[in-house]
Amino acid sequence: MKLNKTFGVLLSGVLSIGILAACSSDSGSSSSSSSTTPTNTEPAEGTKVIKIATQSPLSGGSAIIGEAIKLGAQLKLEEEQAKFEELGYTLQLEPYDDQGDPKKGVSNANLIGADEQIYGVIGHYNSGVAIPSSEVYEKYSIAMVSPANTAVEITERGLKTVNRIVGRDDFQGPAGANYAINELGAKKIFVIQDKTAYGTGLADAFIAAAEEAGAEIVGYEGITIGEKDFNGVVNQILNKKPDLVFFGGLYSEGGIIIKQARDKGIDVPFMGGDGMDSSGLVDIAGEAVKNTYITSVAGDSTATESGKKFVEDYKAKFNKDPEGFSVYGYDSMGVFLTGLESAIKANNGELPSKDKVAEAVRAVKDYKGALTDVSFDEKGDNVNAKIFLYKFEEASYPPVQVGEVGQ
Amino acid sequence: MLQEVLQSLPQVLVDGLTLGAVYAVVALGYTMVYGILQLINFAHGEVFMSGAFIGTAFFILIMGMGWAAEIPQFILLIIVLVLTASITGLVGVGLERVAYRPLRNAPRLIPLITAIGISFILQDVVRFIAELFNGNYIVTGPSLFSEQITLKASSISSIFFDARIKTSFLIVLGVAIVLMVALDYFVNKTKWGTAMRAVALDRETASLMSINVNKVISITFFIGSALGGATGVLFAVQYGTIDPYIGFILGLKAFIAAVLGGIGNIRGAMLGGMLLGLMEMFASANLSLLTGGVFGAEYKDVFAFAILILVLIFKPEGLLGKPTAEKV
Amino acid sequence: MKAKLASYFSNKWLQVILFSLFIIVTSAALYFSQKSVVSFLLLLSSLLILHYMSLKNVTKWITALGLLFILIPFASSGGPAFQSYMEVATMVGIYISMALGLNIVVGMAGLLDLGFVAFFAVGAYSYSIFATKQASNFMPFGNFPLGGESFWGFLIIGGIMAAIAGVLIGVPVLRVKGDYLAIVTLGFGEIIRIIFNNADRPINITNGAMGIASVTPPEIFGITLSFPNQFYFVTLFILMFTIFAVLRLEHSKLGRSWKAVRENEIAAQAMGIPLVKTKLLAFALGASFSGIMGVVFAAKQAFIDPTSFTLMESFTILVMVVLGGMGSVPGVILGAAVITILNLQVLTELTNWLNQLSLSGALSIPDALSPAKMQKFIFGALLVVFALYRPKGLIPAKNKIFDVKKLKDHRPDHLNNDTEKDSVPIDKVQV
Amino acid sequence: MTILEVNSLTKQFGGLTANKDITMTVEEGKITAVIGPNGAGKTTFFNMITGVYQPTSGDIKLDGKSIVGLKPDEVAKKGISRTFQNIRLFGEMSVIENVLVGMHTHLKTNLLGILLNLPFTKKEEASAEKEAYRLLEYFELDHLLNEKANNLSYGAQRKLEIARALATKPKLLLLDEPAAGMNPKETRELTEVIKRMGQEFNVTVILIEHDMKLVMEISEHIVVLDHGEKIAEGNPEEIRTNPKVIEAYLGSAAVH
Repeated sequence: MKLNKTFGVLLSGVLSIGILAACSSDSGSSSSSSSTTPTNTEPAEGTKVIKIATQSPLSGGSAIIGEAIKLGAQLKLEEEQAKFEELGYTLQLEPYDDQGDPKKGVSNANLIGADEQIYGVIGHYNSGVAIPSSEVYEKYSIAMVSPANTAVEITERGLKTVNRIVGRDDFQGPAGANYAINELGAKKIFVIQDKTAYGTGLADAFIAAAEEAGAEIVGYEGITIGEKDFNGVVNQILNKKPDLVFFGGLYSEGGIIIKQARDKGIDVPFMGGDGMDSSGLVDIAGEAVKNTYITSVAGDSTATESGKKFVEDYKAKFNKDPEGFSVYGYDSMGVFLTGLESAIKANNGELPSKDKVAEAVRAVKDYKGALTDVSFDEKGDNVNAKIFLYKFEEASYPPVQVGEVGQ
Repeated sequence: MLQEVLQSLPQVLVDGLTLGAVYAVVALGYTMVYGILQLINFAHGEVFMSGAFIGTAFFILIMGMGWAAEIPQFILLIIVLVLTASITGLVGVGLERVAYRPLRNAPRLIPLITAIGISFILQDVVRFIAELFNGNYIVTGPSLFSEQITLKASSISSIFFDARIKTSFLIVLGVAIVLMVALDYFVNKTKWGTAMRAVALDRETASLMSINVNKVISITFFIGSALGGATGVLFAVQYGTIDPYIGFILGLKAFIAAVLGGIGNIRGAMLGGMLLGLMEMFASANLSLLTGGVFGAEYKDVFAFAILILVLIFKPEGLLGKPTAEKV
Repeated sequence: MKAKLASYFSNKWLQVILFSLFIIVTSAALYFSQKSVVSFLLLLSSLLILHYMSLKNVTKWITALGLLFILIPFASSGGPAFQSYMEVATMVGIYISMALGLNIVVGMAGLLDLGFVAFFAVGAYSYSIFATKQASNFMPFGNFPLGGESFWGFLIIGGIMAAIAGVLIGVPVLRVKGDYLAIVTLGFGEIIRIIFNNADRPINITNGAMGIASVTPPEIFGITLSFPNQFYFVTLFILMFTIFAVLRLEHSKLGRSWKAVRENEIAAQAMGIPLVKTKLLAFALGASFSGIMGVVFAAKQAFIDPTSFTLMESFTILVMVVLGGMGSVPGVILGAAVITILNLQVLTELTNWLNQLSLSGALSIPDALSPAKMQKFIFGALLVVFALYRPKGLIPAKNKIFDVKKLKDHRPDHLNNDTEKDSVPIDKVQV
Repeated sequence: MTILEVNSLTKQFGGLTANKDITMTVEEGKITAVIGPNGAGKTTFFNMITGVYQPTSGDIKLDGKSIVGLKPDEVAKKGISRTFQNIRLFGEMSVIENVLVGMHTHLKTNLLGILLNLPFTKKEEASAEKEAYRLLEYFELDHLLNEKANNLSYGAQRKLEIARALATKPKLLLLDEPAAGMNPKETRELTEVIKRMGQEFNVTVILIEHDMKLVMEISEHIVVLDHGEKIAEGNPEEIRTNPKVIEAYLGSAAVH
């Protein structure tokens, strides 16, 4: 008796849960038939939907940057919507949150791959997530344009679909090292990294270049992300008396290290990579941020006319200042859409296959973005990628550009 | 090598004491609850974290009011400490009511699981409140007590370097010591303190002696959580930047400190906290130096957990605790 | 009315007919409307319904195997979403197996282990290191990476490595009692992760935080396995073995010893059960299930790094066990499935949906409240609610029901070494 | 024949001496009672014999071999089983499973046998189950076999604990206040069971009990402890009239 009641309850329970879940599932991956999804991008009669996904950490420690990438991409997509509407296509953005977690990234990648209408991905932020996820994109021939991944490994695996518009670690690291040694005259350098894939990669590239340029690495130390007390490492810096401290890691730890070091009277310059390129650095470190240099793959958006326009549009649309990576999200989307457009045209206006789109994206040459020009080489690296050097002269964001290194 | 270790010693001691003071006061909360309920209140680290956020919110709020800028910083700190401690104290009492009291006779695994659940909930609630108001859950409070004092260690012996101290360090240490002494007095010299010790020894007999056990447990939670919250404020003052995830690992470390000192023993918790803070700071400053770069500062957590395991195996009653045998 | 309805449901044939109908409808829905996650979930839930049906165990098992091996892969193969369903199903399988392992430790032996993911990591690393060039950094001989066929051997090696890790951790940890055990295991879990994260110096064993990329995919009869649907079957086979083993253990001498230790250590010891050995066996066996799945996970991801093995993972597995019902095999399977699907599919889809809504301006939800970020909150709430109101989980553990008839038949000739069986009739004591 | 020999056994907890210099022997097949006022150290004495506590000094010999230093489970395997003053059943397990756990020392199967469900394991398990059922029948618990031990009445729990202890097929069975909390009828029944059990299961019984009627009725030998020391020993009649015992129980005023 009891068993059978359970059976009945279960059946009805499962059904009702199913109906509840229906709303969520349909919309997430829905086809054009879904009339339950109230979007203003509802396809007009006779147009075909092309979706572009973003994958970046929308939650967790890097959420600010992940959000910035997403918003940048969103802005570009909305600008281009009208143009594609004329070609007979409706563009839709599909933001995914990879949480900075490789498992989540791969699982999302499979969802993306399963969606026939998704032709491209703008992402990721963490290289550790991008590497396994891109293996999945490759299987489904979905073109990926990375706005932020600098790890060497990303494009070294010979995948047809993987492209990036930013410089590599083995380009960024040396750029920083050369500046530190030649411009700042650093001879003894203390290197700290946050023991993540990003921090290790950057710090190792920096060390290799710095040693080659003749500097001495007087200390090399790892920290634990999420902590707030880095006095132990700061004390080591005190002991070693370097002329420069390099930190491979993100702004959340970098800011605290800078602050605690300045409190201890360490007034030598600090240097970091693009992970420190965030307004959060200034919030955390406050006045202590002065005399900090960062190398970033992200340039000053206001340097060009199109860049200025981007900043204004971004502020108007989202009611906040763009972060360093916002413009890269914007340009990545631009590159992808350029590739998409040429693939459609090559196919006489018909919907091309995903293979063809990926090929067309790889073939993009001399794209003029809001910040960077993009031409991909055979690996998918941007030959026009530049590394920019900034200095925090005041406790304000963005910092002042002090240099620019091309390939 | 030894010379380098010695040079930085004064500074390491100062930093270690700061961290140790934080561990010590948080450890008190664990030790009090464990003493009375034999329960590891996993959520205690989160109460500490909430305290840090509530305190920072108060600082921002009060300093945002024009006239408040006139208040001396020290008075401001005391106001915020009292306010925050009261709130987190009540949070602690509520926590016990909702999550632990109904489970007092359940198998021991169950309250431990609720405690983990509660700490997740607190983390996420604080996160989204912070994100709603701040746009980012990493929050940096106003900078207070940032004057620098130089401790002339080099005048004692030329081996040492001078140590730099932020005024906040003295404040943290001072307040922590006042809190600990006050608690020690409360537990050992007052009526409620006696009742608390009675309940800790034997709950049933205590209730026969007309002690209101539930009330005593509530008070214990209130005091423990108030201390935790107050430490959160001190932490925010000392380190400036906080996020919703600071409580978990710090809570664990404080628990290790409590075990090290002898769980259930208030003075033990203080000693354990200070010791752990010092050892950890020493390890992170010197580990890579002493091992020639093979093990770096990132192993300092391994170090802390190793201490816990060694203590539990070889001296489970801790440094100041008394051994007990299980009744068969 | 109610009674009548209930009696309808108690009819076995009616149940079978309803059930078949349900399966046919859901699989057809899944096959033809490719994107219907709902029908996929409903089809999976048919296994749960099957669990509650009044059929013979053998029949249930055969039906379940048929569903899992044939119908589910077939029904979801109707469209391009196939691989993503298979990916989710594979992850579900991996987590179920891990949860079953933890269930031995927490549910049966009553030892709260908060560092369980460490064993998963041990399994994953033992394959990844040897299936990439990584091993040549410290192995003086051998040709690395090993070929894809070695995967099958590594399933066993991974299991054994994890079991060894379980014993190594267990020996010091088990001297610690009760609540302390939770903290110490948590500490060990973190220690193992920190070591994996730092073992790139002085000898590069794990490649540290950079992780190990391009892990050789498994190979069988010359076929390289790289798609989720292929891993689905690999996982399913291992899972079936795991479930089979766990069910065997549950009602055996060993399972009873674990439960006895959980219920009362002192009494268990007085009954001749060696505490340390019994607990270590629980640790080792639970760990080995996790280690085997670690190998599968590494091969499936083709890339592993320490961020996949954080404390949060250990807690996730614990939530699965608590939600399903500590000590209950069907419960834990359900718990693991629910949480994995919630994490990987439902929360993601829900977030996408809300994003669509806010992009279109239909409603505005602050980003702080997006469901994908609420994972911890949801886990916390589940833990608290279940601990308070349903401490035995969704499907509570049941004791084996003994059949009196079987026990009465063929009595043994003598009881104990009773020599006076003839003179003293052993019957009920009359008072 | 002597089955258990205790030689000047002493146990100290810190400064407190719980047992002091206890020497006694237990004859095989006889029922021996250990009595004494509360706090006399009776349970401590049991705990030392079963290996829960290690004695501070002294020796315990079972069948002439010392068992000091063995862990409780090793002691159990040597043939000493026990019940507990505060009942310690496996509460969430069924009644028959409780008894089956008692039989574990005699089950020879191993991990491989269990995982592969070898015929040997199957057979062993089936016969153990039948044996367990017979024990339950003996204690009139057979109708409760699938109940959870926690759901049993107090008296039934006491009986189940004895049944579980007997399942280990001990030479020596230690009963710690078996009649505590039972009503007179249950006590009477229990008295009968203990009396017959010794013979039928070929087991020597030592019991701690406060119910003097029960003690006097069934024991053949009585040892009296007070303040951790043995103050008297003898058959029921001798103990009943021993002034030292009366003093211990009723205070010195009663004698003088």
